[in-house]
Amino acid sequence: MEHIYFDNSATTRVDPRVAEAMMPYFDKWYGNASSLHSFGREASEALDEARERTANAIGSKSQEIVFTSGGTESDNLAIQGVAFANRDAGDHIITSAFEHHAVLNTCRFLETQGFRVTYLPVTSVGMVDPELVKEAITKRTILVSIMTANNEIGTVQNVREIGGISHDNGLLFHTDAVQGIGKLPLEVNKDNIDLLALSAHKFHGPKGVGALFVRKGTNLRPLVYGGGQERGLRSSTENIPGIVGLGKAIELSKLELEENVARMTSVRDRIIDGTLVGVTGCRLNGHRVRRLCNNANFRFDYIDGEALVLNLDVKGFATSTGSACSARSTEASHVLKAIGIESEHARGSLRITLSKMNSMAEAEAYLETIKEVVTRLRSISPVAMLSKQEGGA
Amino acid sequence: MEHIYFDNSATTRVDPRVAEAMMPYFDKWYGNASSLHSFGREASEALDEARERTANAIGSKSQEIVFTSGGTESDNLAIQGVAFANRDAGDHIITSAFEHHAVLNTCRFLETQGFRVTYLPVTSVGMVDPELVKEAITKRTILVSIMTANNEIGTVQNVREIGGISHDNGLLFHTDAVQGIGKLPLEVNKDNIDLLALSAHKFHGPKGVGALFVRKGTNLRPLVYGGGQERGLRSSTENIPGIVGLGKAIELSKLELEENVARMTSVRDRIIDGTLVGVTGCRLNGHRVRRLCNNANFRFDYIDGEALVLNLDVKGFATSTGSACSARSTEASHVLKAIGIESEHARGSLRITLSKMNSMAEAEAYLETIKEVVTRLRSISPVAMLSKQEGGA
Amino acid sequence: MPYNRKVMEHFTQPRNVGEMKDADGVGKASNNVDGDLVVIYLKVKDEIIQGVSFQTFGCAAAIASSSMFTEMVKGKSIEAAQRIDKQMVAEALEGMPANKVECSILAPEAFRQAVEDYRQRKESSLRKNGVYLAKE
Amino acid sequence: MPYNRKVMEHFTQPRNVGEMKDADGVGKASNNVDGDLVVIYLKVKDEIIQGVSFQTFGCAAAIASSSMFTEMVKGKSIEAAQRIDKQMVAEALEGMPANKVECSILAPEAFRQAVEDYRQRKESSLRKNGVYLAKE
Ligand SMILES: Cc1ncc(COP(=O)(O)O)c(C=O)c1O
Ligand SMILES: Cc1ncc(COP(=O)(O)O)c(C=O)c1O
Repeated sequence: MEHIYFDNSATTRVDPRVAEAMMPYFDKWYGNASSLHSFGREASEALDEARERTANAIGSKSQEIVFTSGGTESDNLAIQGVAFANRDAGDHIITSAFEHHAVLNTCRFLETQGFRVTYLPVTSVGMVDPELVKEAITKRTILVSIMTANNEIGTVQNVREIGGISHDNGLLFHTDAVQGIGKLPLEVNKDNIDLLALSAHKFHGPKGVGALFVRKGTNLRPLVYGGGQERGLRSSTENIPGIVGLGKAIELSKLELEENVARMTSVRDRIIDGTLVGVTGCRLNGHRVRRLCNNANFRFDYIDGEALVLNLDVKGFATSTGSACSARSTEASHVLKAIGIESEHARGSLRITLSKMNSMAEAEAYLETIKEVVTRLRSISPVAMLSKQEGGA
Repeated sequence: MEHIYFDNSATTRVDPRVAEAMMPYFDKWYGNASSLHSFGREASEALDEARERTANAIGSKSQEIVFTSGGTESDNLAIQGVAFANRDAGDHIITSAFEHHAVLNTCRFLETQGFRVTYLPVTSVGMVDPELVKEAITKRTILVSIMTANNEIGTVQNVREIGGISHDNGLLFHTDAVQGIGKLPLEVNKDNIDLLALSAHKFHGPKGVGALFVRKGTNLRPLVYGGGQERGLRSSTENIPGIVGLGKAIELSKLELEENVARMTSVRDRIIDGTLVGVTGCRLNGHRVRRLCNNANFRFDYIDGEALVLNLDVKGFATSTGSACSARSTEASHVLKAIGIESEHARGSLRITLSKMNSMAEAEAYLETIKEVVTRLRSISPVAMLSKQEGGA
Repeated sequence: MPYNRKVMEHFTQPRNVGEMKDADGVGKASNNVDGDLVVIYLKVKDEIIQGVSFQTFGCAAAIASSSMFTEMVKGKSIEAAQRIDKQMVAEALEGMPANKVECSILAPEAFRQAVEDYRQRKESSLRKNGVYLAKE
Repeated sequence: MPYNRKVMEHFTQPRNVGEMKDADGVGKASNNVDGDLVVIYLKVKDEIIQGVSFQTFGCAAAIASSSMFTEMVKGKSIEAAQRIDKQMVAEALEGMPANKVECSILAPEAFRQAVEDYRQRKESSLRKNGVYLAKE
């Protein structure tokens, strides 16, 4: 049986055109970009081209792109980088309660280093209120970091407005756009962004490579020290095949944005509407409209998310419950907690995340299967007893 | 004309068997190792297998391997990691003056953070005297970091002895083994190593992936925070294709160590002896015996390294002058300075670094060419005037 | 957290699932943090477990171990069945991921409650029928 | 630091290389930090550069720009030749990597020294031959 892959916010399949672009850099043009000879020149030209493609995709200058090992490193470089380089200017950071762990845990670490962090609450559909950002600003604030779109429930924030508020107050604005690339039109200048993190494997590029846009003039302390690559911000022999893959993937994602978004949106809407209508005891998590074109996130009463995902997997559908990164623990995800969903409901969450490679036929196949699987799991579950408990609570 | 690649300490060609092992993880088994479904399981099994292969190659346990983005990150994680996690215990680090910048610049950064660092001198052939390590130890010392083999002049250190001294004094011992893998038989237990950094692209694996061996019980502070991958030491979606490539490459490098070393040694010796005999005004940098099997490093009077490398490149040979990472500046490399070679002599340095893929025929072709190229460049150079200056100095 | 074939089999085709209307004893055990709930229904005759069924709200491990547990107690004496713990269930399932062994704890616990319930019902029915047991 | 085709051509096939035994003026310029050395030899007649050659110890950029510089001064008057600076050499080479423009500085400098040398020799030979120039 062919597996249907519905877990594209965890990671995506590398686009064959991207893989093809990368291949020659493994065993033909395998030079080190710092080398003087022709292998080195091939590498450094490829690096320049990828940097240009990346810059073009987000409307920045080439020199403002720093290649990293992924979204986590980009977020850390932005946040730790700003914090440690601007300690004289202040020690307060504003973020939200439902950022990715790459942001949240970095902020928690900074708290151990004497920084103060405000974790703004989000609404029940997962929106950060720009007014709250404004109110949280103090004289000691140096950075605002709000994600472009949430990886779990797909809510899309008012990035431009929050960036504007930050700039009006002379603050740097960072956004974790890892889930936004290829799904939203992002322009760092129009959108008032100073630091933007992205990760290639989330848009059909390879794993282990990402980028950070760093607006010219922004002072960062590096995370690692070494040979001085990437203008000293990120030393290490450049991962040329990976960077070429990122460049190719982000170029494609920009070129094909409109058609991909339209396609994903229609498949997503079929999945959302079909599930809500077809399955009882099921609700949508997150915002119905301000939502990534590829995200559907449900909660099903009286069944467990892991059981749901495993059963769907047996039936040929790859999905997730909560954020992929937290799959190792059985706790309800911090994102669902942040939007006020507790206990049993958080337990029965299912995330379906699409890519340009998914089809309407796959949505139909899923709609058949989800009914069957939910029915089966509820037949095992003490539904009557749980609904009684609930009524009593 | 086929190019002959003699710059394998900068980076290597990916072994076709390694590339083949990686390929399916780009567009077939492309799951996130944290995911519950079958794509995730394929990924996490691949991760486990690569970890085992890496552990086997250096004689450690699987759980002691942390995958990173390369040698630079591994060195930084080891050194920053130990320093910041053990600040209570002390604030003094011992290293050598001719470490790679990934170690040196990390130590310099730590000096700005209130740590003290002793940079031990090396002998004129590039050896660190273990006695000096012993003498440098103070009550505040927490870490000794000495590279396994130098990337520029190829000297191989007494790692086991220096590790033993560190352990006798209750200190952690880190070694940058980036140039050692595939060329030296390393065993972390026998060799008294607590932290060992390696980088896949130096042994026919892919760029952008490395590993750090962390002896069980060693306390490190992470560089990046996020989803908690790699036991919390290195958060980020695992670079499965890259890690699979590292695992395959290190397994091959271990399996084929003896034959590869024998082959490289004989080609290297032909290159060293042939150059020293065939070209006047030429000396060998580094130790003639305690030397990586793949390294030859010369200095030629009255000519410039960049000119030499570019001219050899035109003739079809990819080589380097100084360490690849410092090619952007025209200054004499810190390694050559550390072994006491100054000014014009450092300028005329040429590094030839082999891999298992080089042949004796390539060495012979090089020996023809080097004579021709040196003669040509000297015919441009004001040799007589330079030799007069020198005589006078 | 990859489950082995046996666990997956008991998860996808659990044995002895469902409510038992005419049970002699019913017990439940829950894990308040995660919200897990296991209900065990028993039919007992002469201290021998003649019938058993379960309902489980929980992860795949909780469902599979409930299924396996019911298979293990069927036909055993109450006394023997009470000795079956999470470790034995995990072993019968040929192993469980380390962080999932805890999920097997609820079925034995619910079973003990069901036995308790059975004993209470028996006592009260004996009482109702005028039979008094000597209590020391 | 990729050099363009023109720079590489002047590096691999430099024009006007070598010592000139019968030069009218010889000048050298060196960069003490890196050890670079450029020597320029001149043949001059009626203030016009009839012949020029160079020797360079330096990187490819230094060699290529020495070669280009000698091509540029050949046939020019001393006065005109002295106006040629590193920027003009870099332009004639159709561009140089930013961090390499400095490497073109030595040839014009050595040229100035060679002109100086030429003038001194001329003066002393005039003196030797009993011809005195009025000095103001
Ligand atoms: C919103 C968000 N930020 C950051 C990351 C981290 O990216 P990576 O795993 O590539 O380091 C992810 C994905 O894991 C994400 O979804
Ligand atoms: C000895 C040594 N250490 C560390 C490194 C850094 O490795 P990477 O460039 O893969 O980060 C290198 C190579 O550049 C090296 O030769």
